[in-house]
Amino acid sequence: MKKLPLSQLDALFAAIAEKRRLYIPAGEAGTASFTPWREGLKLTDALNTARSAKDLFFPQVENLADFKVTGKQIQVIENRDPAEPFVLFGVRACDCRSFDILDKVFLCDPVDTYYQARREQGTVVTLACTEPEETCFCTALGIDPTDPAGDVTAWMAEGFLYLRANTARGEELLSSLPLLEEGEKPEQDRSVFEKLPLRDLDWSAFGGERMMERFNAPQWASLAESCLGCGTCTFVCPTCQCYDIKDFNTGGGVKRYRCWDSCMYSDFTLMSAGQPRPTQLERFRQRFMHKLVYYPANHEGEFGCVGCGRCLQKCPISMNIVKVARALGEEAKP
Amino acid sequence: MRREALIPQVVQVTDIRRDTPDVKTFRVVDLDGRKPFLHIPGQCAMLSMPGVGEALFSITSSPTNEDYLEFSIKKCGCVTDWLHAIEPGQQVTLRGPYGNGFPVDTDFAGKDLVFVAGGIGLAPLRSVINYVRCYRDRYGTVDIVYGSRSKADLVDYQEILDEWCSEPGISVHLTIDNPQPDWDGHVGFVPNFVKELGFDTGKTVVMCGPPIMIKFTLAGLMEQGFPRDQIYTTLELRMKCGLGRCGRCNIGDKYVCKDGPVFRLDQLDQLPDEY
Amino acid sequence: MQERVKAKAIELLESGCRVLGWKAGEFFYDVTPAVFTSREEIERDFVFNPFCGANQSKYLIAESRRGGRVAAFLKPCDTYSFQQLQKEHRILRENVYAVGVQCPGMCDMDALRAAGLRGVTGAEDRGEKLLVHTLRGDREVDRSLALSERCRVCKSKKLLDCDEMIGQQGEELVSTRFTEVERLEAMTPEERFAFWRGELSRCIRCNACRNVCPACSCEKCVFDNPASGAENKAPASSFEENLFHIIRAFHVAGRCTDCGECSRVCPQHIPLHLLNRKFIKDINQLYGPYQAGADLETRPPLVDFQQDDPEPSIVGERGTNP
Amino acid sequence: MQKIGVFVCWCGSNIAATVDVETVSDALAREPGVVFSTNYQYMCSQAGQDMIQEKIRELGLTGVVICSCSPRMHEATFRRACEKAGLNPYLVEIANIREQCSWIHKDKAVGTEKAIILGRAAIAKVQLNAPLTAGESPVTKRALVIGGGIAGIQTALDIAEAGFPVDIVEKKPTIGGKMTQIDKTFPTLDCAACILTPKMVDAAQNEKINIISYAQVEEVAGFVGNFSVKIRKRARFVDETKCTGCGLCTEKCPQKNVPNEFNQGLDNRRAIYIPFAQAVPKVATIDPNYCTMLKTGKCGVCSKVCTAGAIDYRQQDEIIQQEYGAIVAATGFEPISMEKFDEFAYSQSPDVVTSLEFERLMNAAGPTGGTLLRPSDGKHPHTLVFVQCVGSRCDGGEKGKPYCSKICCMYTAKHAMLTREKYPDTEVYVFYIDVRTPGKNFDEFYRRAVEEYGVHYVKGMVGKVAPENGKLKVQASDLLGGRQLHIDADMVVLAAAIEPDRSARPLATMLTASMDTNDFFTEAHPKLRPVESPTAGVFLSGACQGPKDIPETVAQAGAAAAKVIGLLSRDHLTCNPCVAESNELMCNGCSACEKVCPYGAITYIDKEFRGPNRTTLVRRVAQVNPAVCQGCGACTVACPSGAMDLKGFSNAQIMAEVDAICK
Amino acid sequence: MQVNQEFRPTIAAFCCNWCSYAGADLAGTNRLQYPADVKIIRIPCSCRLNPLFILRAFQRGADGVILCGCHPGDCHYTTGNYYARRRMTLLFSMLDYLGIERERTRVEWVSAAEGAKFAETMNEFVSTVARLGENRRLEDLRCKSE
Repeated sequence: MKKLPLSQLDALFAAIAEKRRLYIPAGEAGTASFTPWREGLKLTDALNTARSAKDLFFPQVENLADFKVTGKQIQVIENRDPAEPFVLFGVRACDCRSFDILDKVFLCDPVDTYYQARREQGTVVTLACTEPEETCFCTALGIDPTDPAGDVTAWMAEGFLYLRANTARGEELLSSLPLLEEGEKPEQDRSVFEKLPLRDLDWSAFGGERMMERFNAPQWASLAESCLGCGTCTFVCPTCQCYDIKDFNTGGGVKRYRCWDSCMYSDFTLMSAGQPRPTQLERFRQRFMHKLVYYPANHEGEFGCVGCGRCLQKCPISMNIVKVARALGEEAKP
Repeated sequence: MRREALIPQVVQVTDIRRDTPDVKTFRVVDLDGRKPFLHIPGQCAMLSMPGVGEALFSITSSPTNEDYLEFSIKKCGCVTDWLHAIEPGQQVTLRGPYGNGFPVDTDFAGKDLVFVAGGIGLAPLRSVINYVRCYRDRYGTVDIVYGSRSKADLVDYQEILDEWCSEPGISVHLTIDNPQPDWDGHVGFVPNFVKELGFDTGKTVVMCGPPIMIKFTLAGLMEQGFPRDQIYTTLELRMKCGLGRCGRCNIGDKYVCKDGPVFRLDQLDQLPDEY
Repeated sequence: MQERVKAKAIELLESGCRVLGWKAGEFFYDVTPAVFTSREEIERDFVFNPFCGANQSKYLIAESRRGGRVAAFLKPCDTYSFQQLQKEHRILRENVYAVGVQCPGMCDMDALRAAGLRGVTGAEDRGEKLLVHTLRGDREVDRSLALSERCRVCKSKKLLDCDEMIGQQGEELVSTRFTEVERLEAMTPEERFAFWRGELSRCIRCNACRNVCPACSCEKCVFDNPASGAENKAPASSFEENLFHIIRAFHVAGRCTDCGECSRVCPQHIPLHLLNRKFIKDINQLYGPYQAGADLETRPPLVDFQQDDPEPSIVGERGTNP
Repeated sequence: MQKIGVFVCWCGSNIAATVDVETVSDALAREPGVVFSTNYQYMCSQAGQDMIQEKIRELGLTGVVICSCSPRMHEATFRRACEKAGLNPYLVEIANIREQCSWIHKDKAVGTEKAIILGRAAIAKVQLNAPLTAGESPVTKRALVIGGGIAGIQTALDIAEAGFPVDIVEKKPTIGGKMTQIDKTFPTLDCAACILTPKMVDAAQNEKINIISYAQVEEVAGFVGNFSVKIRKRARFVDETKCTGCGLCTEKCPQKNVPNEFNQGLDNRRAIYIPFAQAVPKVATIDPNYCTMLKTGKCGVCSKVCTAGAIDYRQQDEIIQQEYGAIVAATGFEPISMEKFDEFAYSQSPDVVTSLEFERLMNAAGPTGGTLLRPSDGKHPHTLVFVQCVGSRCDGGEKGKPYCSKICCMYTAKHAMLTREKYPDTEVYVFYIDVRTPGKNFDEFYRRAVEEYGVHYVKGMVGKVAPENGKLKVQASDLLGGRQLHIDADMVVLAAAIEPDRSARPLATMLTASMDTNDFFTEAHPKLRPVESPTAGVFLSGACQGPKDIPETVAQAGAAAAKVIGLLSRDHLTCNPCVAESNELMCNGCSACEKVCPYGAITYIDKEFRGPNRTTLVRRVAQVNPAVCQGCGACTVACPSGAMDLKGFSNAQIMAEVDAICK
Repeated sequence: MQVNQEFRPTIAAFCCNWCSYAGADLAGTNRLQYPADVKIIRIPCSCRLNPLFILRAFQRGADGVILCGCHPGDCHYTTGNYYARRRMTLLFSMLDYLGIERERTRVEWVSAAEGAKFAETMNEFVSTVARLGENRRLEDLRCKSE
């Protein structure tokens, strides 16, 4: 394990940024975001970023390809940005888990090469949590916020930053930073995590096996009734990965984009022939069923939620996965 | 680098045939004049015109055809409107094939097959039917029930008359919704016709057509005592990626574009009713 | 207040109304709008606390068309939206029983978080002060710290068009709500451009501002309609971020009651209300004072005119700081 | 797939000199959808048109772009030509490369480049053009004239003359209007009654004219050619068909103290009355506000004396529903109330009168039998002061009107002259701000008053009139003399401003006709369409459109009639197909479009829609009446949801042009 | 500010059919010159101009947008330009508020008789916009790549 006095954090960032692009969480609580590091940029004092770390691997918008149409001819121009090596510093345990979830979607056959290229170029440095928010519930999903995964795990304690490489890529990063010293991190006081109000959320009602039962639960109606149908929860969620493919005619050619989409939007599944999810109830249900039932059904019981609590903080009507879990979990109890 | 599944290839439309007032069949080959890819009957592919849109269509031609792919497309939206307006020689983009296709070499092998189609629903079935015709000895009896609003709306009518009807071991049963002067065949809706024909419940039924036809045909088949694991149908939902990722065609733990579009009835019973 | 509102909710429910109110959540602040149809539900879940800030009038569009009567509890600012929506024939008034609830200003969890409070698990109202429980112990803060921006510059405590009132009828207030707009107006164009680029570039096009906005009650938004020529789903360029917010503000100009919901719900904390307020301020200055939703009769300023209205060149003539 | 033909015109050398037409037609040939592109010397010539037609037929063109002179010049020509070749005329677009290109640029390269861009924009637009067909609506061959004054009567007579049936709706018991109250007319001084009453009789006797008196319009629905109007005919408690107009009842009626409106309240009439001797229809009317029988159920004198048995105390208002093809508003004017002009002591002294009251005092059929007597003591006045512009030309104040009432100068000159002629012993002063006499023989008339009749015209305003010892102390300024005047007058006559009749505003609302801030009806165009309202099928006659004198009123009445005749002589109306269209699936029913529509072309209906899960939803949605819409497009921008679009200038079309131009 | 001598702005001019388009024609008939950078789009009335079209023009590469309509009071449709006037005033004020150069947008009333005014207006507007340089604050880079 390596260590570095926190006073030298800027020097560390500068050293990393010398060789690769470095992103660190910066900004105020509520709007903090992963920002390309530049001289003087400070680490946020907020627990987490407003948008999740998935942006760096699965950006909101990306230009897939361009087309040029002349007469009856079409030319496809693949002009993806060359993926450059980058370091993502300060990812929390929850967001780090979300990468595993996204990997299972994008890296299965046929591989999404855009996502893959970024994953291969990105080195994830996670940062252990010490000051959770009341909305945190990663511990209820089997995540240890004090020992997150990632290529490198970092802790801040007693004036020092401690770093541990978990992968070869992490090893490579740390070994390229001569300003690090050897050191062992002190034991962390975990008592605050025992006080988290959502630590004991019960997920036993969910999983792939009880699909139809959960699908037909009467509670969906009241859970969904005041949903605005906006995409806030989807877009701040580290595991949501629905997307749309859109063409934009620039006048000189056609640019094809992939952009985030939300299953909460009324036109998400709209077809000229009809609408399989006609009301907000079906759309709302889809989102939660996908995270808590369909995804686990396809991925050995793993939930599509990492307990980051962003949807709890950001939903305009304070409806969220925890309330869904409580309402449906309650019903599932014998 | 590995080829990105979302980037289409450019293909050329070499022939356009008008089947019915609102259905045209498009023949496409790649820029070297060859068939763009191999497929299984029942699979789909994404056709697109940049700037107009991209849409998923079932491949109508049989895998046994080695020269080209064909798509029978009904005019019903932005992309299809555009396609109906083009002329041969136009290039379009294509990616695929997508979906599971019919189990022609496994579950169907050796079975007596009944194909039930309504309107444009013949498009995906035509691929299977021609495949089955090609490997006739691998299957039992073949019955084809096909209905449309009128004679003019029967897709591939000429091919049906010229090739299917004349082939031994294949019984073709055509019907139209309302009587018309130049029609001496059966008149009536497909579900009733299927009932009248009274197929043996040991046969395997493959259905494709408008939801209302599926619904009533199914009710009839259930009445007659067909087991649910002998009935196949295809689903159609909005799709964007074709890869089971964009989230639109997600039903339960299945993605229609990847795990479908062909489902056996007993499989559908396990899924939420969102189609 | 909680008890009076709750008692009224039960009374209205028993008189045959569905009751639109708030349902308690996991915490003291995460209340969710809900329609109550049974006494048990109300007794168990109904809350009315300083965090019930959402403007529920928009729900009444659908609720008033559902058959039967629905009762709603509306704060003064909500009643402006309520009346504006009637003016646009969106709410069927006869199916709504409106209870006006006088409002001391509503609290916003984001305001508390912005004040540096972390892991907040509870709060106790202590008059001027708020005792906040956090994972790391209790802290006492000024209650005003928790007030949402719109409540700090409240424009009116007047309850309009209510069938009944809880609390005293209030008055229109002299508000300082345009101070921030004036501050921006006083900047140079370059500074303003930099300010807005900084703000709008955070937009993730979640559409929360639009979907929560009572004035945005279109059957299909132009931005969702591929045929409109304005369809833009995710902002793929800074232009599209601008386009969405300019056109949205323009579409609600003269109809926006300044309820502030757009800024409340923005997950990226973009001060969207400053766009709407700019229009309101301009309208007031150029065409005479106008408050959307204040009545049912006057013509909204954008479907009205005077022969001697100022020319568009006034924008340049009056300078940056009108 | 589009098959667009592009035709570039040289216009001799007008275009070809500064635009390389060959380059333009070559460049445009490469645009998407273009299958043919050429250039020719004169596209508008027969040979040019023939070529276009030939190519349409030969290539099956689906759209035509002509790069030529302004569409204001030859758009119609080319559209007609294409229509003859079987192409819908609205699939033709013009790129203006003459007025807006070749003529304003000298550099050929610049002109050529711009011409190509303009051509591209037209091609981009024509790609999205839809074939449009002008709709037709039938015309109900009947006109409605609202108001039975000289304007209404003249309009009705002219329309009837052309053979179309006309209804006149008059709110008073008789037609005739203000002119019946006037004594003599300027500048000829012929007797008003002598020229008006024959016209009233003509109207009554014309079998094409139906006079509905004592009635008011209550509801107007429909649109040009197809109005449906509800008229309330008030109960007059006398059967019009039986009453002979003998007048016996009006003599016997015991209720004698009803102010006589015909004489401006200067004398009284009975509760049952005929307004004046030449009234049309000449039938009695019972005033329900004063009739003892109607109020208390006791009396019945009139019923007893009526030999024709025409009295019917139980008569009810009658509702008449009628269809019309055209409507003429002829609601006329009223003098403004003198309430706010207390400085002139109008309310304090009966000897301060308005000009209209003065007319009655001078009229042989008036309360004084035509002898000028002071209302207060019936004595002959010696000093008269006329005050001009009372309430006219007032800036900004709430008291009066900002406009000039136009007729006052002349009638005051007339009054002054007549007074001096009949009573040479009187002193007559006229206080004026300006004397306005633009009219045939008007200035001569005024000068006669001054020069021949010795009327004292004083430029200046009267500051105060104070009744004192039977005299009226008039305090005024003489601006030219630069002094204050004090006159002891016997009578003061106020030239009150005129304003539109109060019934005009509610009527305008019913007609969706627009009004100006003074409640005068606005014209469709102030110069070019002065007798039409912006609402198609609604025409304006007389002072309801603005102050005017009798000959002007009659002229406008005739003009309005001519417009009505023009309309009614058609069996069908062709509508402009470039009209707004509401997409009901997207409409919110918010009413923004309706509010900005100057023609009232937008209405709302509640319509059922299919909701999710087999539910039905009832929504309020806008509908555009294509026969009424003129295609301005105001609604399309007012509509936030984009549900309103304009055919021929759709959002998509304009944006396609924008894209092409800005590329 | 740096003035690029070479820079030619792109100007979209929306003209109402009845007055200003005719005024532009008159400018042509009288051979009054104004820069070719101005391209006219004919609309039935100034009230047909949707703010969306203005933004679209900027997106697609316009450097300035001008609306010409009948003088207030002379609208062919009686009231259209009054609504247009309010809409444009508010929109321009908003663009100004967002820091977009206010000289890039303009409304000018031009009657059918004012050919000279039309040409003058265009000359003046083009030079104003040319001085400002390329539209950078309300551009869509995607449309500029070609």
